[in-house]
Amino acid sequence: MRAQSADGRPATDGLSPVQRFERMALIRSFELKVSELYRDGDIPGFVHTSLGQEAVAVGVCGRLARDDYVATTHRGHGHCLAKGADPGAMMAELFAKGTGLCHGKGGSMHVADPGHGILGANAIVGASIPIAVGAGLSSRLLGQDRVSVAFFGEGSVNQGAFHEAANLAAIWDLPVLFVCENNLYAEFTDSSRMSRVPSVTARCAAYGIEAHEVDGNDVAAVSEAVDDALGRCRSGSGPILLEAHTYRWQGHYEGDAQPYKPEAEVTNWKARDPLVLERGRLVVAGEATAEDLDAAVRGAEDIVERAVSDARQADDPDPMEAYADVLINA
Amino acid sequence: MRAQSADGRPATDGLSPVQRFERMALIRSFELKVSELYRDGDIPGFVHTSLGQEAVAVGVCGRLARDDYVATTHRGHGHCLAKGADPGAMMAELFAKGTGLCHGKGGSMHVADPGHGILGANAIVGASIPIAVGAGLSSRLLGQDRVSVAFFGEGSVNQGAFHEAANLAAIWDLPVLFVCENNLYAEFTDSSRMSRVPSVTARCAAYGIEAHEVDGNDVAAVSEAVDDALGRCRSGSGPILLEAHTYRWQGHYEGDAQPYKPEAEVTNWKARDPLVLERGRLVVAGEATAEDLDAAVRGAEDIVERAVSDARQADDPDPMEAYADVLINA
Amino acid sequence: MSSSTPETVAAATRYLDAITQGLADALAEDEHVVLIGIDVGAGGGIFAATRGLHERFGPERVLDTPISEMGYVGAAVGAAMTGLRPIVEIMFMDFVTVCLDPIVNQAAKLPYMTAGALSVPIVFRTQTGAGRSAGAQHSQSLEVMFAHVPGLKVVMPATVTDAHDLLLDSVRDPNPVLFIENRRLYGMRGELDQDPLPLGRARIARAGDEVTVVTWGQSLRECLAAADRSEVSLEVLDLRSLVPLDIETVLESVSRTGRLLVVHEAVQDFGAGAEIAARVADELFDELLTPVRRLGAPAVPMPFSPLLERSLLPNADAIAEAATSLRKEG
Amino acid sequence: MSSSTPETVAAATRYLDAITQGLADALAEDEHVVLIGIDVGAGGGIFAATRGLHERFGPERVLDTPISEMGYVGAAVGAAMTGLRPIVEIMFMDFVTVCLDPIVNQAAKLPYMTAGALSVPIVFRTQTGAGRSAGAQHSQSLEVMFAHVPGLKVVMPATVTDAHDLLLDSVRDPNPVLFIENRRLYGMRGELDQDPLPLGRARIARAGDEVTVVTWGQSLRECLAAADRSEVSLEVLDLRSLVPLDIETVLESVSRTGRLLVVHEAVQDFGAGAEIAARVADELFDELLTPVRRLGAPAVPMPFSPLLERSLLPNADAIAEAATSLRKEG
Ligand SMILES: Cc1ncc(C[n+]2csc(CCOP(=O)(O)OP(=O)(O)O)c2C)c(N)n1
Ligand SMILES: Cc1ncc(C[n+]2csc(CCOP(=O)(O)OP(=O)(O)O)c2C)c(N)n1
Ligand SMILES: [Mg+2]
Ligand SMILES: [Mg+2]
Repeated sequence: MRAQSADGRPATDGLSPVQRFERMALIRSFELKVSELYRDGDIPGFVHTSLGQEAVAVGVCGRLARDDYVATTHRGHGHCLAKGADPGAMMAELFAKGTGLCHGKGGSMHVADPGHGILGANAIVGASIPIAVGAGLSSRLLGQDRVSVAFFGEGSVNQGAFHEAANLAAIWDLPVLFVCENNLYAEFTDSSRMSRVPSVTARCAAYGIEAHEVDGNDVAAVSEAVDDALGRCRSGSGPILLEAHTYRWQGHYEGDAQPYKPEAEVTNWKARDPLVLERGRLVVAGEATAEDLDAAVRGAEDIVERAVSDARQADDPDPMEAYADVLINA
Repeated sequence: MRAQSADGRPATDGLSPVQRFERMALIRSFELKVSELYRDGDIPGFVHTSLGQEAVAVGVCGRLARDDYVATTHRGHGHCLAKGADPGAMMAELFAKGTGLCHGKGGSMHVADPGHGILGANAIVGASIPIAVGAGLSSRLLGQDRVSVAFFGEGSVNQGAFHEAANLAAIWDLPVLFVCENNLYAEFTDSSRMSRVPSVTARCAAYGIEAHEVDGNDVAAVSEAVDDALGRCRSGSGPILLEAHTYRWQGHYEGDAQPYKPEAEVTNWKARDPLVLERGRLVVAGEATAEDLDAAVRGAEDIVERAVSDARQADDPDPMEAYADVLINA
Repeated sequence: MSSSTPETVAAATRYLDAITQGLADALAEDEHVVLIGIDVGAGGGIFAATRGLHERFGPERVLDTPISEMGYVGAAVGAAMTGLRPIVEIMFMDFVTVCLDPIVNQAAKLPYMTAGALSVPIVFRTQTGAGRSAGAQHSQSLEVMFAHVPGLKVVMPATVTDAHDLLLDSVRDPNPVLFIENRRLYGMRGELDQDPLPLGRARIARAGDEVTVVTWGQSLRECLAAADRSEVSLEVLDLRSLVPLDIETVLESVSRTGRLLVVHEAVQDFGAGAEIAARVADELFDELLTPVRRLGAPAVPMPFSPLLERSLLPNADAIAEAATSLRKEG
Repeated sequence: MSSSTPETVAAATRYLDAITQGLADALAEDEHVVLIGIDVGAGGGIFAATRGLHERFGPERVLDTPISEMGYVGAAVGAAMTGLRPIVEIMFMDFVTVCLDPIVNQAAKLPYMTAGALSVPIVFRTQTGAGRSAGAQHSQSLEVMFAHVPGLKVVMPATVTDAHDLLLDSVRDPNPVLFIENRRLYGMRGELDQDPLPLGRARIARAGDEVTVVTWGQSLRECLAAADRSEVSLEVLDLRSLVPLDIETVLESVSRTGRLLVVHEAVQDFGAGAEIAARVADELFDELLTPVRRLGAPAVPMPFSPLLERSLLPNADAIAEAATSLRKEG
């Protein structure tokens, strides 16, 4: 019944190339809409979008099974959608509605969906990395073959949490896939100024962790690298790191005017739009027609429109939700 | 008036080979006596001795000027003595007397002597590393040419504090000398099990920090490596790390029976006693006679005996000391 | 002792052995329970609390870690989110300063932020205990920091049976629990109850009718000693946990005695005693015969000197004196 | 404004501008002052608090750091020990969980542990402020954690002039100071005093004679609003700092009014309000007409939903109601 991936792992959620395109289109639509809604004051709190980085989320999560784990950061919408979170429930969460994935108590920086293996976005830089390692520990000790993926930015590599967690995963040979999205910036800072060794791949040698660079704007390349890595992770040889080179189109948070970015840099990276690249590849390879893909984009837009209108109409959380889930009754 | 070291730095405290031997003998006597006193209940609290590691302390501190900084760990007696702290005031501190370096308020894990640039031992593994980096920052920003030395064990390299501080010193090009005493163990644990990359030198590549290994039981070799490194540190090219291979003779703390150590390992390392090695070198090279060195050892023992008898007779701290130095009057 | 516990424990068990037994029982009764910490494995723990467990349950259940508290405590939280029930050791309570995030920002908040979709059944096991010249960085009782953070239980066993029973209860609890032992009590002997009092209930350790004394941790012994020698009749309550706070038992007692003294080893200013004092002074405003008094350590770091340290800790004499003076006041 | 300050600040200054001005004044008056933090430099700070300072004082005085709080806060402590007077920024108060050690175990204790041989003149500058849907990990007021630790001053400016004056006082203070801004106040306008009240003194923000209301931080505004609308006459005290605690001013006021309400944004349970309530209930036992009441947030993490969040924060209505009920009680 279930599709099998190269390494024999059931991969119900393993996406075909066209499905990957659809998923990227969904993230693109979702994030564009969120940006607009935030500007208009419809979404409260802090919001960090992943526009421009869609191929990493889909390239990675498109190869995972539903019960593989993902732990992510403040910039986690794309990862959650790619891993299968319901766009409606996610949008409702961003609107702080009772129908949201977390009943409006988490918000953009804390969306989680354990039913899809999503252990949550996280607002503390670096904090989700040890959490992902812990999920890998569970998988190993419970004799499961789940892989645990930690998504994080290149800026968080300078946190002690990365250092300690990477080392731990290595000595315990845990099935952890570290995915570093190197989008060049951490907030307003050019990350290459913050280490003498800007290559995260190179820094992995300190942990004895095999690391590879990949074009993070090429979803097929990411998928392939991930497939390769997953097999090894599951075989018990320990963690692997992928450094995906990509670019953050928007400001660090919505509202950041990004005066610190050179114009040419923005232009060059936008010219390598991961959706445009993949569209080209699919059409040239004959895997889809331009019409199919246009339909996919419209389909994604429809899903997002529906998510927004549902979220708008949804009820606020019950006032008693404020007091629930602090301590579970023993 | 002042002696000049190779790099033109005034080095009043630069020790001659015979002085180095004297200083090592002082540390040896001091630590042996402390171990005995602790066993007999004369010294309270936790005590970690540096027996077997004397050549690192003296090889490094013997090349520093009085105003260069040193920050160290729970195992800091040797570093403090080597840097010039008064053995009497140190012993009195271990006895918790009012005449102690810290008036009996610090103890073995917190001896400090800012007058000799000693920023303190520290009971939190890893914590002194950022402190040393901060002293290097002061030196650079205040236009001084002081070097700041961070002593730490190989076990603390797995702490986030090391990772963050090393990276910071590197990007800020600070005059910091990281001295990792690799004595194979962190408490009861063989440190090589706690990283896939047990070489601390190799791990430094992640920070772009030049690193060298040195025989930590050979005081002349350590001195030479330090001389080399200090010149570069002071020139503005940033931090350097020395990994000194050495061995902890005693248990992690006094009272630890060390069942975890293979007997042959202990025997082999004790055969490379840093004092015996240096004695041989000095005599062969004609830099000192056996009699000179015996006299040096007796001199050291006398100093330690006096330190102990003074400490025994010294007054307890004034009871009001308990309330002093919490907040300074503004 | 819990009925589900197969092992029997000799009469007049030491507090430390009761901990070991509690750990063994927890490991034996639920295969999802794992121990994680520095030297908890082959080394048996620096206080020997985990001695024998590594041999009995194997290295997959009892895991040694590098000196990487942020990493391994964070990983333990991730493991608790995904099916394991970790007991993770923070060797000294003072070391929470290097791993506060996984406790305070992750474990305490994830169930709430995810509206209950995630739970974090974990025990953070640590110990404190001033009075042994461990110095300012190894002597702190920081329980108020955690009692103040919603989403955590805070347990402080003061008796031999509680060392065992509350530990088992904590492991079985579906919430994150900070379990704070006191190393001054490790050698204390006592009996294990056949019918343990559940977590969340205070215990009347000594019945009396003139002054209620509320305490927890090692101060219980001092309070009982004070009760022994005082002419005033003291009712001594062992709180056992700060969260949940069994304020009912406290109010019931004070409404009988009309007087309350709160005693703890932690610094008095802004300590946990203030909450109890404030609650009782509010709720029993009309019943109180005298003001609620507190006795904690003064606002100074713990000095190394045994003499100075002793002068700062609330002892039986000071407690008896405070009780007598309360009795005289009204 | 301080007489030694050359700059003048326009009337009706914003709280945020008063901070910037305070930083500029501190940098201008003492060349040992440096700013250190994430994006405090060229980026001007994520709230623009440091805007223009990098340009004006240069990169040697205003230092951008990697995302390495443990490293750079620790380094700032080391710098403070060796001649600099750093103002180090912790972007959100919630992030103290990744850098508590240098604050609590190092800066707070080193002067004491060294019997005053070392001093640590440093300002830890941070901000808090619930009420903007920042989520549970970006909304905490954790001041009690620091007020409880001997050796730290804890300052919480609630007015525009204090944002400037207390900041300058903090920088000039020879002790480590935790300076906690409130981002909800950043846009608030007010005047700068010609003759600032020194650090350590509470301010009578509104005179009254029926109920004393003690508060700090953003709650001051709510308390003043409550005073405006209440038929009861409220005397509102702005505490300004928790350490030093100006209990005299509080006692003086309550001995006049006979009633006390303590209000803060932090969680009520085990919060700083408990200390004030306990002190006053003890010292004014015979004068109090009614029990001391507290109004803080309930023991839940802050939810994302603006609606839920609003329902948890003490507001003017709740304060007025509590005051009225106190007035009615006696
Ligand atoms: C411990 C901590 N420090 C600082 C921050 C503020 N912060 C949020 S995101 C961010 C930059 C992260 O950069 P990177 O890891 O490269 O991720 P990206 O934003 O580029 O996806 C910073 C500094 C935080 N949330 N947590
Ligand atoms: C943060 C922290 N974690 C754990 C400890 C307990 N501890 C004290 S020394 C030590 C081992 C240190 O090993 P290493 O760095 O190799 O130094 P060595 O003792 O060999 O000199 C440990 C784990 C501590 N003091 N601080
Ligand atoms: Mg980035
Ligand atoms: Mg070692």
